[in-house]
Amino acid sequence: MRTMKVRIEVRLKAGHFDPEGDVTSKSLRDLGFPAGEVKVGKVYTVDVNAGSREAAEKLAQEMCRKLLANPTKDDFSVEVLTVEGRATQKDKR
Amino acid sequence: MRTMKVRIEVRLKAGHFDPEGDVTSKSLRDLGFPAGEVKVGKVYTVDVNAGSREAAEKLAQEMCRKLLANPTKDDFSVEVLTVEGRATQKDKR
Amino acid sequence: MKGGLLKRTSDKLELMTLDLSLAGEKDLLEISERMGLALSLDEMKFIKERASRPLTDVEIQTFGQTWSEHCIHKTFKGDILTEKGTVRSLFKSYIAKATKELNKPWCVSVFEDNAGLVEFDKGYLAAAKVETHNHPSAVEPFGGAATGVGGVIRDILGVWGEPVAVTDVLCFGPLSTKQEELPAGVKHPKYIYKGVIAGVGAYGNNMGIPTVSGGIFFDSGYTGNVVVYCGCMGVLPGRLYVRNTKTSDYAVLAGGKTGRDGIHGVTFASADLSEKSEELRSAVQIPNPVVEERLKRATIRIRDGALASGVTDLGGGGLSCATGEMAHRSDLGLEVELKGLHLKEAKMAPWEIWVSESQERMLYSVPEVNLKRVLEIFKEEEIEVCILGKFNKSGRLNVTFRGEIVCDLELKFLYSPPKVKRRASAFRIPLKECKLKEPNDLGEELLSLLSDPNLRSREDVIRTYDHEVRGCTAGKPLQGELGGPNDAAVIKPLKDSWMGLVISCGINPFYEDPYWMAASSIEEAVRNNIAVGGRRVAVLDNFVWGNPEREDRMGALLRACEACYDFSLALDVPFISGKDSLYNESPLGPVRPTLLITGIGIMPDVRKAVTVDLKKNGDLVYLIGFTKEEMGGSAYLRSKGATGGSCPKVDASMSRKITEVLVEAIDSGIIKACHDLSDGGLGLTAAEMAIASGGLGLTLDMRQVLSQVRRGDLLLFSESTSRFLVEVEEEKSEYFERALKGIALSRVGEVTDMPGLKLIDPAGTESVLSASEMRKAWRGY
Amino acid sequence: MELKKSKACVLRVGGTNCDLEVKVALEELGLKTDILHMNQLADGTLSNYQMLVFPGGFSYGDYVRAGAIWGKEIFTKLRKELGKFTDDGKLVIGICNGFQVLVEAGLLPGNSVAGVPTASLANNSSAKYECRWIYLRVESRQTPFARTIKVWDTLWMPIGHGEGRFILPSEEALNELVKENQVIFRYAMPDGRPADGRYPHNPNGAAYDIAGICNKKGNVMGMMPHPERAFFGWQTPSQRGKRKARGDGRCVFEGAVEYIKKY
Ligand SMILES: Nc1ncnc2c1ncn2[C@@H]1O[C@H](COP(=O)(O)OP(=O)(O)O)[C@@H](O)[C@H]1O
Ligand SMILES: [Mg+2]
Repeated sequence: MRTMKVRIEVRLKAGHFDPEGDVTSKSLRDLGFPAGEVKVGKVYTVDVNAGSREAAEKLAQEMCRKLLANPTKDDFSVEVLTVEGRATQKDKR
Repeated sequence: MRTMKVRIEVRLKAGHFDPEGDVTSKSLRDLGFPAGEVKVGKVYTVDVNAGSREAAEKLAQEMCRKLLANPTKDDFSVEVLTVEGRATQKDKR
Repeated sequence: MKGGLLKRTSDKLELMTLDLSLAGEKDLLEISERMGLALSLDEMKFIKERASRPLTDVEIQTFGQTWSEHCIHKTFKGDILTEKGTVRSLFKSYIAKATKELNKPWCVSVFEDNAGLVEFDKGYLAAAKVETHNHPSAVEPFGGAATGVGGVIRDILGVWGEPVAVTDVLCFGPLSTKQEELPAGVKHPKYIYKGVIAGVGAYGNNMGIPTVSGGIFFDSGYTGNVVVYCGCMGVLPGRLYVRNTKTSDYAVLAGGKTGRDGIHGVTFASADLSEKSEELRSAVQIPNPVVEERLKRATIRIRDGALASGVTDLGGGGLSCATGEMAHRSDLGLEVELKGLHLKEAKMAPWEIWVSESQERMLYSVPEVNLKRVLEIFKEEEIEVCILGKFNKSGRLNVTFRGEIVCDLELKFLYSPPKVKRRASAFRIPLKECKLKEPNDLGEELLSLLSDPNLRSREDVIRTYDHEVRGCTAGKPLQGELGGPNDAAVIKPLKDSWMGLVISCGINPFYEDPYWMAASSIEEAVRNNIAVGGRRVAVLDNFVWGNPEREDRMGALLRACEACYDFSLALDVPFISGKDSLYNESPLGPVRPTLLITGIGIMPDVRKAVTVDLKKNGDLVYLIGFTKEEMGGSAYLRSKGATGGSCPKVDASMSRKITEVLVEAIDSGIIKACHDLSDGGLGLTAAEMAIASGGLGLTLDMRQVLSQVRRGDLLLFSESTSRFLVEVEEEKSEYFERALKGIALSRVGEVTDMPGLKLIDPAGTESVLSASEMRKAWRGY
Repeated sequence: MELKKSKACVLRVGGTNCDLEVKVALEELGLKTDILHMNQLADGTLSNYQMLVFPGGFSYGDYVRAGAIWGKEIFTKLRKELGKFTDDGKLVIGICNGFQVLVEAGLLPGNSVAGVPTASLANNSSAKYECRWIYLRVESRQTPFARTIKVWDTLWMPIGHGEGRFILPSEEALNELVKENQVIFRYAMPDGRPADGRYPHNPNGAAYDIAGICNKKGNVMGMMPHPERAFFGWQTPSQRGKRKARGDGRCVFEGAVEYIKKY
């Protein structure tokens, strides 16, 4: 068992309107930025205890399904980070 | 001028107390996950109009300074994504 | 499906035409299923027989939406076949009938508009509406609950009301449920609980409307079917209540953009939940309270300027229901062009636009002279707006998209669906004796009840709701310096009047007999209202039931409705509004049949509102009402895992007598503190009063309690209705006792300066519970 | 200036929702008050007013960060005018979301509408929205808003926020704020001692129990608690206060009115 860092990103599925993104985009333009569409999501960096990279990844996906994301409206992606914080594996769904 | 996607990540500076992360960690453990520390941040995917990759990156950094991050507590990082959504450049501070 | 039945008729639009005359029974059912209409074979045949030409998908969807259980309440309006004969419309035979017979002059609009309206003060009306949002909350707890609140707030805006308070009553599966016990598609109660509470809080908080009253219940009967009731109350100047759409008025749609979110919400709400609901993500609605906050401002400004002739919210069925309803209620027709609508996604088919349930939208009818001003107001409030079309005399709903006709229906036909027939079996519950061992330590029993999931403090939830915003909350959910539970919320909505709006609820889903369950819920709503000083109570009914096509569910529903009629009359409280949510079924079975009664009372001076916390050492404590051995479904019995026994019954004439004298006593200022007895009975009520009080406590001498019951635990935890525990100043006690002549009254103890509760059991044995140990049991710290 | 001739302006944007209560409070004290949407502000509108209020609510949904978007809007649209307003010694108060806005605009604890915040109102340490009555200890009378109260008085008021944990970038910044008497209100125990971080007395985990601060000059104040919700006695949760005419929050507005009279 080792402690590994996984990085989980949760965002609204395509097709869902993102009120926060909409307001942020407008504010950026008001500030003079040439900004178009904005989408907002959340990133979690989670320390997990797992036997292997694959196990950590599985756990992270399970965390999304059970708590961090709602499959009816959210997409999520998971990467296992090395200690230095660089990505080594990626999984999207 | 082209429309480019930039990915901006805003998270708490190291050492800053993250109540949302703490609560998330606790909930994960309640659900039986072997989770340790959790940190929560936000990701913005912003469409910007810029002449070059470098210009887009500069703009994104400026967006953080002007709106998306509060220097008292937040760090941010910026990457310019290609059309396919893959990272090509990275900048951390 | 037969060839030629379904055709694409437009080369520009995504529009299909269905020639129902070619459809056999199987085809009709398949169409209903595939198009997500949730219409029965009878209904499909009814359309087929009357349609003189092929119908567009927009038209067929319009039928599906308008004839859904959610929009037209077909079960409540249908024929119920029983052993004893046919009941024509539960609604007319029971709910509305009671109101009609009571014929209160202060009931201004009942069962008609988006919310019930009663007189308030100084020419103002109070508006009230309660809705359920169960299915959406089961699939997406946060968004489902949030949009539930958003939707019911729009109902208040839909009668030109300024929303002043939100309520939420929530029923979940036990939080301790094991994951393994859950079938696929059913989310864990903990996940649902967290999401729902966050959703309710987020919407009210963001809009700046205080969430002031509610309740939370846990039971395995809700594991598969979460129940989310959201209510909203508002006020409006009576003279500005207009509902008078005229020919040539414009139909103006304002608010959020229209998208694919929430397509088929109503048919979804009228169907069973199953594993498939995970995929029904288009039925998920994304809340955006900031838009609704702006919409509220604009609506109130339009009202105050008397600029519109009518208003309604877009809820279930989206445009398809709102437009038809507005035209139909004024005997008009309407022409609509969909082109100008603000869409979230570019490529939506006309029918999707037409039935989308995107949130935060309202429809107004505006006379031409005021149109410019109305548009200006929307602009100032930063609200997107679209002129949909004009009302006319045609009596038809005429919809075009980029000039092409997509829907042309006669409103009379649309609004006269075939009557449904439901069968109800006679409801019988086997009378079981209840055998319970007598416990040796009543104090221990009380402490363990205080920490029961269904009775413990809701502070951790209540504090996440802003119940102080607007600065009008005179009676709070947590009252007294130490935050004891209050019986009803008191709002002071008008600046220049002391009149308070008193909001309470009654709900007893654990009483097995639906008749007495309903009766005691009505009585409880009234009792809670009176306890703080409310009066002239009006009530709202909200049924959450299983599939009405099943005889047993229908039998129970019928029995509950009978009680609604009987006790509305007997307690003199008219129904003014309500709603039913049926088809709450999951792989775990039907929902526990649940009736929420919301009480709306008034009180002349909010400063006289009575609270639960004890006020002065040496004051006397009285129990008003008679205690019977009524343990069936009680919190005590359930905590022991026991069943049987008879559930509490309501003695309506006694209840009325008690409320009358109690109101008088409160007005004359002799009641210093008051708390009604409900779940957990006398024991819990006394404990809660002690918990709420800083530096004071009370003694409770059970030997003094007027009752035939002698066993300590039964006496302490019976849930007999119509009872109150009150604090009265010693000097006033004689006057008080005289005033309550003829009513069961027991002087059970007094207020002491020892924080906590001193119990004296029927044998004379004393036990003492300190305030801090009770607080710890009740709220966890 | 004669009170009759003075006026206060309560500003609002989409999502603001505590504007009306503030107006009721100020008018009760005889100060005429207009509620204006940012869209209704023209050049020079502000100069008609003696006091400006940024009320509570969820401006722009509190997206990005509470108060951030409105704060930046003020920077882009109102920088000059608001600068002049405060330079003239006129009063500005931000309550709850209004406080967050002033911090995001750079007006507090800094001294100008710089657009860059020098402090933060971070999310509550309980990670939850908190609505409760708390005690405040009056720490300084540097601002007119605290002129009618005494240092070390205890006030009882409600809070209602999810992001109210006041933090500064450094220890020095905090010391500076204290030294300059800019800390006006601190969360306290019922007996008036500072809460010292104890939950729920300090409801959000704010550094040094800070609940409200002012600028160096004292004419700009921000506070998380809602004085307008504790203005009348009947608004308090205890029966004892109910029939009294005043709640503890009243003094904040009285201080402002006194100042305007003398202005
Ligand atoms: N079961 C019921 N009991 C009492 N009133 C009801 C019931 N069902 C519907 N009503 C009343 O009928 C009217 C229309 O209801 P509803 O369809 O819920 O409106 P909306 O579409 O605005 O939500 C309302 O005034 C409502 O109170
Ligand atoms: Mg409605």
